[in-house]
Amino acid sequence: MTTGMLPALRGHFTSSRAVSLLQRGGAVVALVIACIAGSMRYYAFATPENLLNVLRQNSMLGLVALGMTFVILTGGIDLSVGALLAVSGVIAAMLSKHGSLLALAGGIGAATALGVVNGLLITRARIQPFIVTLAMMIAARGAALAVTSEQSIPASPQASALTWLGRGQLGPVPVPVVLFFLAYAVAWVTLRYTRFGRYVYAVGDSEEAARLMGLPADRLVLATYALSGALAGLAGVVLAGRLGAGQPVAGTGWELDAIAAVVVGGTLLTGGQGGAGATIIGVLLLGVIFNLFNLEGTISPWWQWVLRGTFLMGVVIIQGRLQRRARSH
Amino acid sequence: AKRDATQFVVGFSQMESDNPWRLAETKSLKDEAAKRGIQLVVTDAQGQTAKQVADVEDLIARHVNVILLAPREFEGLAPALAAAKAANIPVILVDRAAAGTAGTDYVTLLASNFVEQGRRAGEWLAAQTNGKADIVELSGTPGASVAADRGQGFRDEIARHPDMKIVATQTGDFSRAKAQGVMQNLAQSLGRKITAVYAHNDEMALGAVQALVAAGFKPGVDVRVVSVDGERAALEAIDRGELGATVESNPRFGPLAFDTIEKMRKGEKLPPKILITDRFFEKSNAKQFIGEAY
Amino acid sequence: MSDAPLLRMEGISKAFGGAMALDRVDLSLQRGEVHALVGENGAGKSTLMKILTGAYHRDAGVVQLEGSEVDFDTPADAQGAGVCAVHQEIHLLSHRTVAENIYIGREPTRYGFIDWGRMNAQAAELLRGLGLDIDPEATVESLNTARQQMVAIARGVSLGARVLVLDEPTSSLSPREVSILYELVARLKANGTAIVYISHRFDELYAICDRVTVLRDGKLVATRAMAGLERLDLVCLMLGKSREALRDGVTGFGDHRDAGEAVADRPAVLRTEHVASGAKLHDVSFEVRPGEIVGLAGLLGSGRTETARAIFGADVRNGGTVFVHGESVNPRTPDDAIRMGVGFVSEDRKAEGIIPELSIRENLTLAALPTLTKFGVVSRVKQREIVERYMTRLGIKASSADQRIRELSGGNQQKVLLARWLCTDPKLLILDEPTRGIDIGAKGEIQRLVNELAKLGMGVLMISSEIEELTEGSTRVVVLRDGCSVAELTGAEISPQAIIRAMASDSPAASAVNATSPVS
Amino acid sequence: MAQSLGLDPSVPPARPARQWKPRAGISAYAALGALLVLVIGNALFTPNFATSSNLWNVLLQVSTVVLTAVGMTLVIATGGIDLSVGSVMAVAGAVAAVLLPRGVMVAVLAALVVATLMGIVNGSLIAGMRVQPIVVTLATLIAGRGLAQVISHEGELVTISDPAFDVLGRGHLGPVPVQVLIALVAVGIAIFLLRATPFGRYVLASGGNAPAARLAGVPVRRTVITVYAMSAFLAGVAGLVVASRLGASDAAKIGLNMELDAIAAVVVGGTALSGGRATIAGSVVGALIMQVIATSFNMLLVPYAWSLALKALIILVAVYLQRPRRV
Ligand SMILES: Nc1ncnc2c1ncn2[C@@H]1O[C@H](COP(=O)(O)OP(=O)(O)OP(=O)(O)O)[C@@H](O)[C@H]1O
Ligand SMILES: Nc1ncnc2c1ncn2[C@@H]1O[C@H](COP(=O)(O)OP(=O)(O)OP(=O)(O)O)[C@@H](O)[C@H]1O
Ligand SMILES: [Mg+2]
Ligand SMILES: [Mg+2]
Repeated sequence: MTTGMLPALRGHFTSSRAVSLLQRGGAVVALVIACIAGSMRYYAFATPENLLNVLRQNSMLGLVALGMTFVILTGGIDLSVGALLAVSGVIAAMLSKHGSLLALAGGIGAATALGVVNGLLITRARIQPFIVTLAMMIAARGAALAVTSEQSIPASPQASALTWLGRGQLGPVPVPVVLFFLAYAVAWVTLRYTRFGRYVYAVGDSEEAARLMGLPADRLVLATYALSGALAGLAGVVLAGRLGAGQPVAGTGWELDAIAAVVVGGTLLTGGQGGAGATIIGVLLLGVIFNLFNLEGTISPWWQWVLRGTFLMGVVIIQGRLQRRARSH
Repeated sequence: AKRDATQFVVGFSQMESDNPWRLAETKSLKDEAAKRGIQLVVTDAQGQTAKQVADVEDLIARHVNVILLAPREFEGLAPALAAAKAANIPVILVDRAAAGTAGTDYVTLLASNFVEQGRRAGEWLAAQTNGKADIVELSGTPGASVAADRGQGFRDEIARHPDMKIVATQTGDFSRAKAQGVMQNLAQSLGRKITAVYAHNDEMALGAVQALVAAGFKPGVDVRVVSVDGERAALEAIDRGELGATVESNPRFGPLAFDTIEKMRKGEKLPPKILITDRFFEKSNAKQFIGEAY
Repeated sequence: MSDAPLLRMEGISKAFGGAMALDRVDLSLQRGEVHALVGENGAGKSTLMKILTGAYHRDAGVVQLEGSEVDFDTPADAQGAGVCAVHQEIHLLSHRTVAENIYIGREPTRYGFIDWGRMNAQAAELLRGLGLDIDPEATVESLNTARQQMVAIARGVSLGARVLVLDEPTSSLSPREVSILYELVARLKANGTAIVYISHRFDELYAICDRVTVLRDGKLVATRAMAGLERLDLVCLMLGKSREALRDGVTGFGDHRDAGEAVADRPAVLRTEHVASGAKLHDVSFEVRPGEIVGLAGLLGSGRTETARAIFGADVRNGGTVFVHGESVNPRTPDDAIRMGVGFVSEDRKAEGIIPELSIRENLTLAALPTLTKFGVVSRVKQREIVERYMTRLGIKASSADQRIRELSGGNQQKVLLARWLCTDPKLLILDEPTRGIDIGAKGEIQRLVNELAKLGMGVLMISSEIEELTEGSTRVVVLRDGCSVAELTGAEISPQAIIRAMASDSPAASAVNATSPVS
Repeated sequence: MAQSLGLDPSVPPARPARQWKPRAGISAYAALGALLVLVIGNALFTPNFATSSNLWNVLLQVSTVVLTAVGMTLVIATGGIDLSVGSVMAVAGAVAAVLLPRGVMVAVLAALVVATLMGIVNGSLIAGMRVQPIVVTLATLIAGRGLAQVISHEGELVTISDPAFDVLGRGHLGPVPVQVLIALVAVGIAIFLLRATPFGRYVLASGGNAPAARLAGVPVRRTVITVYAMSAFLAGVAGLVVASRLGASDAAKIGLNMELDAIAAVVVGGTALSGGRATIAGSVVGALIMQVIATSFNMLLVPYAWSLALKALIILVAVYLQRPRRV
């Protein structure tokens, strides 16, 4: 029989906090190494200017990846985020001549609504998330191209709030960066300290168990897809504000970048483990890598692809190891 | 690491690198930079405006001396231009325009005239078919401005010939494989009705030619194919008689770009727009240029 | 106790696909009553309870709670009305902590935010109150099955239910934990909670239940008071047979102990020497001879399953040697063991036994495929022949060999898994809890079958938590304690008392075992 | 042998089996039905659709999707997914184009070996390192596309002109295009493997319940690695076919987004992403559905943007019709 001490110790070592710290460990270590290497090799890397650049450039993907994190925590996946981002940006740009408010509400609202459609198809029609969001990705991209006749739509200069969202500064910090950190802070608190957050983990852990424990699993899943749509929509309007235009082809491939960021951060695609803190690390890590590629400036684009793929694989393998070691303690 | 302040560095923000034309453009710039002993730093935006803006910001952070920018599209690069301006780094636009004014937002534009390319293709086709043709248009990637411009110029031209009709427009994504499939399907549905094909680039034209041959057409005899770019495979196809003609879209911006940089450094006044010359290749001259084509 | 029932279910019917899982079943519960629900595997017990708690929707029938009709759409609705269940398959969130699992859905909050400190404290108090030594901040996945089961029960209790369903709560509990459960049930009963208690273990039913409802093939057979109902009568009701038709003896083994002498001189089919594996298995040595059934006894967590897995190569061994027919076995993969004629039926049918989407035929022949293959092609004819033979021989109840195995009841699934190894013609069969969660009818059949196999010269290593099974079935019993083999009982030495003494000596649980063991 | 175990005759005989209705219903035939509806609809409303030359046209174009979808079906049956097929196609095309000067055999063999190796890498990381399939193959998708361009002389479009190699993508055997034959052979072999060999059962068992399969002696690891290797091999063949058809290595474009087409074909054909089940014939039907849609949209001159929306709708409807029913 186990003595009283043993289970307590075992509990200590495998408690979710220790595991997730180690999971994140892989990405954090990689991030630190990348930053040190970067500042040693490139004079421009460790300047406030460059670091703010990295943050600003990745803030929109960061928002998308945050929505993806919620979805993945429930054990789902959202391939439509890139297309929803484009829909949002295009609508915002088209509505911008009627003022910022309408532009923002229209853009984010449309993306959220499409997120809800994803959620309904998944929970009501019982179609697998991969398929639903794949179809939504195709359809929403088509819609964005159709309403714009395949052209970019310039945002009206009247929509000052839209432009401010994309290009404004709060003190020295760009507005998108502020939004980015704010969103992650709220998400972190939500995931850790609110019922909604805990239920997201519960559903991802075992939907069946969550249901039998009396949690409204379907509504939660629906909410995460809506949230993912809303955050993609927010990223879309920020991007439209930043570029001064709504592009029907914006965000192409971002779904994979977002998934990569989430996974590199240490959130498991099987659901129930990970979180906002992990994703922010993942986003920054991938962002820094791109930044280093650019600062180097002489790596051919295809070698960049090879390096990115290998790097992604490497981080994930290391993480898997750490995680298993954490478990077997 | 410390910055070597004496080194003159040029940054080049390429918008994508997935087709021979873009590769030739990058290569031309690299070769010219090497020839002149100037360091060239290249970034690749992978076809995304957002990434291109980020790339320019990174080049600024790296404190390059001049930025050559091959814009992903007209709209959307304003923040990049503004940031460069704020950092006092001159920007020269390469091959396409971007929203802004020469002299204030950027130094000058070294332009390809995509609309003109489309127009010249239309002109040749009109001459070949005596102003009477049923045309299949294979358009470029949806949402790409080159596609829009080349389509526009072509339409403007054939509008002057009442008997020239576009019977189908489908996208071939600037890709040989995609265009080949699309052309196969159109050959099925429209059959012998097709007498001409206009493709927005050579790659699609080459795919279309293969599809047409497979469907029993004789390109050059019963169907005329014209496209834009002037890549080597296209010139060879013209020489074989499969492809009718191609309007050059000269990717060799290297000499022009670095000449312009030199002039700028010397403080010479630059015009707002410098056009690169595009040649026209058809059966009569294709062979002689194959050697130097990309 | 007032006469108006607390809960009444009437005329409940439910069909899955074309099959009637429940056909007009009635059930009523009084306040403070422990009501047993029994029946063979697949009789519909779990289904009836899932309908009660809103997890399934009934096709027909009425549910009344305190006289007014209720219709629970979801488990949440049922919980709101005070109807809660601890389901047969443990449904917990494995990556979350014990405290969260207990309080999810009603976490203590402060200003709308979850108050972790308070939640953990409350959980700790609850668990202590129940006599459980479990860290509320440990993740559920770090607990063994028994502890997980207790967490599920603790959650059910803490919900303060008026009606609590316990669906086979003891199937993986140790005697000590069973005694904790008994205390709990008594306490709840005193508070007026009505409890539905589902179990295949008769001793438990007689120990704590007031009334019993018997289901057979989805139909209500009878509801009786436990007191005065003879065991044999209850079995008769369950199986739908007359008293005379039932043979004597608790298990289907008859008495296998006698076989011991006959096989004593045969060379061992399995010999283990100082086997160690993982963190829990240190030193296990014993042998199995052809024709023997060797029982492996031990408390929960003593390392029986680990022993089996280590022998089979399912877990990596980190010490000791295993010989099959005198040849040593690769300690890393099951391949060697299988090739040398060893079969292993795991204790967890669902997770490690069946391939749910595949048919009975494919499940049954999975391990024997190499022998059914000629020129790289699986012989359909041979396959069909074997499947038919074993389905009739083992009495596997199914509409056809092409039915998906997940649609079968537990007992029938277990028979298919046994058949999976039998058709590889094994020399040694390792059975880990071969009759867990299996109804008394099927249990007897499986036990008879194992006996038969041993008589035909197969060596059998049988892990069981049921003392009767070990005492009646084994030619020898090897007892494990804390990962070491500590005793070996042969022939007449085998008795429940002896086994329990060897299992538990100088362990703190020993007294508890003696106090609550169903056989003492 | 087992029959020597004269099992106790006193074991009570089996009770009469419970009645189970066949569970096929409409779902099993939904994909086929959808295909028929599409074909008949097009035959009626799309000019020149119902001609024999167009039949060959559709089959010709669908064959590369079929090749990748067959591999994808096996991968999905083990509970995995292979996002890398498109990049593997590009790598195979690039290797072949670069090596063609050394002879067709060398080029084709090298291309297929490299492709298969990529699959083995995928499989080993998935089965050995236990990294999630979607992540591993996403990484290969990214790295593979870069690799393809590096191989084809740093991103150049290497032109292919070799009559023997041309046969792959442009040859005919009687009226039948060679690439259609190749796809048919692949389909035949895959169906045979799934139906008739232990390997097929191992695939389904590994996807249905890996721990149980392992304990039953199924070589789960080897099966998973083999399946990814097969998927990559078939993608490699598809890459060669496309390269031959195009007459160029086109590393940036060959196989672009093929993974999504293949997955859509598999899912529309009725194989669930959850693993443990597979229908090759279904995947072929799924691929045909997607191809008929694409072809008819071209023939009807449907604008690109709208064709996307319609395509999405058809995928959803097809999958909805075959969704698992719940209790
Ligand atoms: N979700 C389901 N889908 C199809 N059939 C089911 C489902 N759940 C239960 N059944 C069938 O309904 C019948 C009743 O099953 P149930 O689980 O209620 O039996 P049980 O009495 O609890 O058996 P056990 O003692 O093995 O737990 C069985 O034939 C079972 O196979
Ligand atoms: N720390 C743990 N984490 C997860 N699972 C555990 C842990 N400890 C034990 N288990 C599982 O609980 C079960 C019981 O443990 P073990 O095998 O040691 O006991 P046993 O003697 O076989 O008892 P029984 O067969 O009655 O469960 C096993 O399936 C084991 O894998
Ligand atoms: Mg049950
Ligand atoms: Mg055990």
